[in-house]
Amino acid sequence: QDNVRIALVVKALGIGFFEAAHEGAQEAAKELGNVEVIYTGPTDTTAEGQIEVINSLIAQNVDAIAVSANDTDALVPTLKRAMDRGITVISWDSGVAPEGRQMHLNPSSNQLIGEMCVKMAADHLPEGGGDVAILSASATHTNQNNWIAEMKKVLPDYPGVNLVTTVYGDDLADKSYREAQGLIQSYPNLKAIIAPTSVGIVAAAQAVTDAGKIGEINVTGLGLPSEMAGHVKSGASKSFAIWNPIDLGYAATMIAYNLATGQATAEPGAEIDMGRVGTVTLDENREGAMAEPFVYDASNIDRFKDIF
Amino acid sequence: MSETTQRFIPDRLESRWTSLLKSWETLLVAVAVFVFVVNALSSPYFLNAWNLSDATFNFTEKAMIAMAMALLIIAGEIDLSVAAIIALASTAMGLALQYGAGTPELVLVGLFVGLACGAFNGWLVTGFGLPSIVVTIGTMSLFRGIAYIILGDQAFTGYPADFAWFGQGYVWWVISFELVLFALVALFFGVLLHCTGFGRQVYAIGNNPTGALFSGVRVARVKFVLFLMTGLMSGLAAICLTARLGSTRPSIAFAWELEVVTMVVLGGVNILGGSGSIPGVFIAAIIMGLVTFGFGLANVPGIVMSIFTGLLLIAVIGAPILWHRLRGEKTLP
Amino acid sequence: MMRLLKSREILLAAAILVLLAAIAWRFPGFVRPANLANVFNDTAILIILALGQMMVILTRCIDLSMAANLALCGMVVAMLNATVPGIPIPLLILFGIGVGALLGAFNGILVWKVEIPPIVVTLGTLTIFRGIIFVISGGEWVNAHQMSAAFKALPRAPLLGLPMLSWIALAAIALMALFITRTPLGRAFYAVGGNPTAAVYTGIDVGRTRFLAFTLAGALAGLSGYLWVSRYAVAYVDIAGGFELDIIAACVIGGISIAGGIGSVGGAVLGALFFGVVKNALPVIDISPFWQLAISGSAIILAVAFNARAERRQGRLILRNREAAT
Amino acid sequence: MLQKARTENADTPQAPSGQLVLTLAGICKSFPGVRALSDVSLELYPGTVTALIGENGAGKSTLVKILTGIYQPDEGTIRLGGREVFFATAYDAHRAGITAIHQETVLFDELSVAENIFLGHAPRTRLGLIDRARMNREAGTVLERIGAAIDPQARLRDLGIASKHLVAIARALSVDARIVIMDEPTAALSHKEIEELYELIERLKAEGKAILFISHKFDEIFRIADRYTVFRDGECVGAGLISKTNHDALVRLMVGRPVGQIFPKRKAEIGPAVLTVSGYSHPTEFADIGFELRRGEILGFYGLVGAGRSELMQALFGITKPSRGAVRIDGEVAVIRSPAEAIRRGIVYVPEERGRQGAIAGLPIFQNVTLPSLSRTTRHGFLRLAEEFKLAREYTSRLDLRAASLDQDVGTLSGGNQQKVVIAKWLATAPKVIILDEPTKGIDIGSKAAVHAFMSELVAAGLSIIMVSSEIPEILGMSDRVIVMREGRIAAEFAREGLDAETLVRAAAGIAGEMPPMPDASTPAPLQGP
Ligand SMILES: Nc1ncnc2c1ncn2[C@@H]1O[C@H](COP(=O)(O)OP(=O)(O)OP(=O)(O)O)[C@@H](O)[C@H]1O
Ligand SMILES: Nc1ncnc2c1ncn2[C@@H]1O[C@H](COP(=O)(O)OP(=O)(O)OP(=O)(O)O)[C@@H](O)[C@H]1O
Ligand SMILES: [Mg+2]
Ligand SMILES: [Mg+2]
Repeated sequence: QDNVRIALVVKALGIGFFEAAHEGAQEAAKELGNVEVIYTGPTDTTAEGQIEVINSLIAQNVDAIAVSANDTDALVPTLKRAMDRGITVISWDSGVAPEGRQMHLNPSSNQLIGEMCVKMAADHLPEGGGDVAILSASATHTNQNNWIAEMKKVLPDYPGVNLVTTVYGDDLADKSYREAQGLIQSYPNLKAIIAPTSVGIVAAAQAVTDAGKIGEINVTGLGLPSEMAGHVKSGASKSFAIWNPIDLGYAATMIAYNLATGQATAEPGAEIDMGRVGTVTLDENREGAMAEPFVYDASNIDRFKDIF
Repeated sequence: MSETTQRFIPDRLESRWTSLLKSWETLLVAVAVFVFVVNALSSPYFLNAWNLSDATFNFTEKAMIAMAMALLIIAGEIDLSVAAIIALASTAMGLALQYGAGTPELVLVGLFVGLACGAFNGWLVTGFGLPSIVVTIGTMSLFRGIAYIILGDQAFTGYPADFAWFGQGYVWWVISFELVLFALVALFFGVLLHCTGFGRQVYAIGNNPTGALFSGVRVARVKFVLFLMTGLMSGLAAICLTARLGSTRPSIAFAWELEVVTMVVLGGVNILGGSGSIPGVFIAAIIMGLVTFGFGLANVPGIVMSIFTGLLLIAVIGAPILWHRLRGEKTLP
Repeated sequence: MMRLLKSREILLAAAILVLLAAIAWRFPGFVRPANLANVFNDTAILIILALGQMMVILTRCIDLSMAANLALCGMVVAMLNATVPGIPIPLLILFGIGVGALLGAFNGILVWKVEIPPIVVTLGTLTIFRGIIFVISGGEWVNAHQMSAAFKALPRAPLLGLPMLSWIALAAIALMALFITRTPLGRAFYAVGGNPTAAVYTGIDVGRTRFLAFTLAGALAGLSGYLWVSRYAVAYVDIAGGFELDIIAACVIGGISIAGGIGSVGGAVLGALFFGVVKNALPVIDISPFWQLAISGSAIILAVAFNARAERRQGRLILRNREAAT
Repeated sequence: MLQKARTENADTPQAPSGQLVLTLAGICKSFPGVRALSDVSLELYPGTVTALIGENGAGKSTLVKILTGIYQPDEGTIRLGGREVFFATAYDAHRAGITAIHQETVLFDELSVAENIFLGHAPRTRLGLIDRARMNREAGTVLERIGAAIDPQARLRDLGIASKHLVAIARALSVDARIVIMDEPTAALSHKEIEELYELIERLKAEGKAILFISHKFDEIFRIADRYTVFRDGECVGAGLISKTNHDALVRLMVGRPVGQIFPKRKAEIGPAVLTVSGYSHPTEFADIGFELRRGEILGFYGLVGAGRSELMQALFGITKPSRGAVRIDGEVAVIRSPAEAIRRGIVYVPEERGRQGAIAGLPIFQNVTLPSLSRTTRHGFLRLAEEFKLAREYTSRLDLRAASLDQDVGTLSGGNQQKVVIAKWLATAPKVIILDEPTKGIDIGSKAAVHAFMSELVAAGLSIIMVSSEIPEILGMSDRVIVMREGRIAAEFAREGLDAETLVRAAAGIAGEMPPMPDASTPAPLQGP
């Protein structure tokens, strides 16, 4: 039997999170046996770059494309063409508009992530609450924006949390650092920075450390244990969350395989098998969530920091 | 000792065919053929009409801009704001869409914003005598900055279906609209540069702007027109790209300016102005398209690919110079 | 003529002061000495890079690969530190400088011996260097926890109230000023950029001078590479992406003529500071981040127009006794 | 460090039979398509001025570049004091004691005068840094030596063109050289400075230097040279003692044929006014200019270098904007805002700075010629190459251009031949008024005669010419009327009859005969422009 070729297209090569997802995909491939994983992506996080990559995947006539999109809408025409040529297309992590994919796998539900971020910030606020700011990645990243929207939805439940502003670090270490610095200076009452991005959270923690504000300002959000271990130990970050990217890559590959081989169809209400991770149930937008985000703090960081 | 010193001066020392054979374009064609053959041998998916057609989408928009940019660089100027113009034009089209514009209006808006940006660049450069490389580094931030101010973290989507044809439509079989448009653009600029008095003036300006001015060339006006045309082509590229993506983000076409310049330089245009040809840039665009596509088929990461693009650039520009050197033709300061 | 020479820098310094005053009006905290020191510290790397770029531009060249060079050197020292934490930091810095100089020399050799236009060379090496980072790192990041404490501590270590990073920048400024104004090579940069043909006639090897400018600029980029990764405590392929244009913008704002032969250390430093103040002030005075790009773009255009005005030749003034002109 | 009179080897110039300083033998040098020098030999003696003469493109400057290490010969040997040497770079030649004032300016606008003089061999402090104080002091000494009142600390860009030339001369003399080469050193200097240069050469001779002097001006060759060498088409066609030859013989050697009348002014019918200028002023460069140019007339403009003649002409041509005044062409008021407009109105300008303003190096000859006439060689905007070649051939052959082919890059022509291309370019536009700014500067005697003959032909055909020139014989020989400018104003106007050189010089320098201050700013220029 021919190999099933599944392309895992990521936002950009070289990002630790996606490397971990790749690992998960390899694990799934090994488990399935007849799967070849093509791990690819553009040099920088642009939609145009991803389109080029996808074009060449279409040309190679792969069996499935699983993409974490740099842009919800821009990829749609290209992915449509891929589907027209009989290629299974799903998105994971960062989604594509419904007409551009068969289904979307959220790492976790947006709502859960948003809630978790605000909760982590609120948990460590001093008595009487304080100012909280969000340091996001690029203003164009779908998932970031969804999470921020969810955060704003749950704010009324946390009266102590006073959200003052949202700034963008573009997933660049230096820009995020400078933005965090600006926040620290502009808001003397700032008590927490929520950075739902693995680049931003590290930069913000570094900025807080350099400003000598450890203990005063808590950095939280989404990050990788390996990158955050030092900051958790120093106290710059009391806690942060992330889902397991290895599981995410694994699950995306499993789903892509099942759809490509006709073992499942992506339609509202369908339940699709994700191997060891369980099953995902699709909603009316053909979206499903993999799992709850997991919180890391001083108590468990050492266990995970060498894994991803 | 001969009494009459009136000597006959021939028009040319070598025939036009000989000089054509020795030209840069010939070298480029050879490189293109080489890349084509290597690709065809190394990937079973390469020789497929649809795949080749898809591959053209990777470069047509940039190449359209490169045509106008070639003229601009030959005239001794440069425009680094082209990608930002795309972003601004695309944003303007999105805005127009919000106000209920149809496809014809969208196209007009895209072209007009491109023209306006080009005019702004041209005005700064010719009106104030500022160096274009610096001016356009500034307008590059300014234009894209305006797009960010308008759009922020939003996107414009929902372009009409017939608008999508500009970026996704096919004119005949596998021949896409973009490819045809690119060919027409190339033809236009090729004729303009090589067959008209305007083109001659462009060369004159690139070789010696003061001398051209003293020869009655309206230097500022020619340069202004070139900036306008580069802006217009960026507007055109914005239409195609927006139609192809079906959406607008302020980060659209990010960092394309350097790729466009690379294409022009690879095409044998002297970055310092004064020489170069449209056929050269045309072939260079195709080479870059083939190389990217070939590497893409082998799933080589884009960044590793960029090592080869960089090396190709240096090798293609450096090799002839070294070759002349080895033949003992020392270039003089 | 001393006045003429200085005027450009004084104008720029005045512009920066006006800018600071304007910011102080909205946000008094910004002009506290501590914060200004902070801004300087934040601009230190840009200053060092601008000094390197200045040399290159003076010789009528341009180096688009400085940011990529920085990133590559930063990655190399970070990886070295992560794998062999025992290497003393000064040695590591020297190594970074050496790698940077080597990369700069590669640019320089292509400009000198192969005579490819500098913008083409560095357009090529810009992508090559980034690619090499990807190849040697396998695309992986070097994170804060992988770096040794000493590695991260150096730029932050305070000395007389200023962090080392600022002191390094100050030292670079002082050495560069001496080098540019008082050594034959420094003057040769001006000669080569001002009139390359004439430079050949005076026995200056134009290519070799450019080569040296590129090498020295590379060395400074190497130094900045270490400073960058230790300051931000992270190294990956894309660090300082797009920074090459910022460096050039800083130089140009500082009145260094892109056509070569004109410029000064003071100008480069002020240009970088101007850029640094603008970039730093925006988030601080709470202007929407979406306005940042447009504002810094306008600042570049204004500064350049302003500079060109100041520099415009005032004609030859043949009519000196103007009272008779009526 | 500077020249002390080195009496020990100062042979008397009258007896150059002493030891040879420099011998060139069998030197060959080719450029793509051109054999610039073939089998050339040359000898230089101490305390002797050897004049090197030849038509434009004869290879004189090429030889200078070989002697100074800028080019390397393809074949042949250079012997210095009997020892064979090879100069790989300009620095080698410099160290061997050869210094040169090149035809092109070898100077740097952004550096100070002292730095310009000492670039490459500046005095150092013990730390290896440049010793500025000493450098300025020594620069002052050298400048004084050549009689130039220039502040060594001034920035070069603030100097006038003549002062710049003096700096170039000072630079050449700042080293203790055995051999001094001067490639057309007087081309940009005014009367007074030329006289001073001659005195300087006398002093150098007395010090025992060997001097190679290149010039197209025969009067100065006969005045200062002891020996001569003549080049024609890259070959050495004669050499000897100046005292044993005469003007005509040299010219014949140089050109290969006798040259006709030098100023063949034909009587042309002077018609009505073609160009009338009145109250023409510029904020800073010239004021109250008024004159009339008539059909068939050659109007000479004389003045010291920097008197503002070129500025005035460039304003008439639409390059610079005047502030006041009116221009009438054929009685009609004409507002000329750009060169393109001037050309359309029939006024053309042959600029003074050939390299920068005239020829467009990088474009072939024929494209240079047709550039201002593109409207005639194109149809509906499209180029017609055949027409272009025809037009280019017609005008370049009338000027006896020397070139390998019409699509040769103009940049590879010698200075004189470039000038011919520039003149041809303007004639091809069929103008009414031609403004010639220093039309024969740096042009060899044969071509000069050709240009002059051509001017006569043109006026006979009904054109009008304004000729800006700093050469008195040319002004006297060619003009119907002469206007003298001084410091941006018209100082005097003369009819041709009975005009003599002394009157001209006095008018240009100021009535009382005392020399005016140097018109350039060796004092700091005021900060504020217009
Ligand atoms: N760099 C070059 N490339 C090609 N040809 C050259 C170059 N330099 C000089 N030539 C050619 O060599 C010949 C000699 O030129 P050269 O400049 O030595 O003449 P010259 O005697 O100094 O003339 P002039 O009196 O006009 O200054 C000319 O035919 C010229 O076109
Ligand atoms: N200080 C200077 N710096 C640069 N260029 C100069 C300077 N002085 C004169 N020139 C150039 O030399 C030319 C002579 O200028 P101008 O019209 O003032 O004098 P002129 O009377 O025509 O003298 P001449 O033609 O004899 O040099 C101008 O074209 C000008 O560009
Ligand atoms: Mg010469
Ligand atoms: Mg003049």
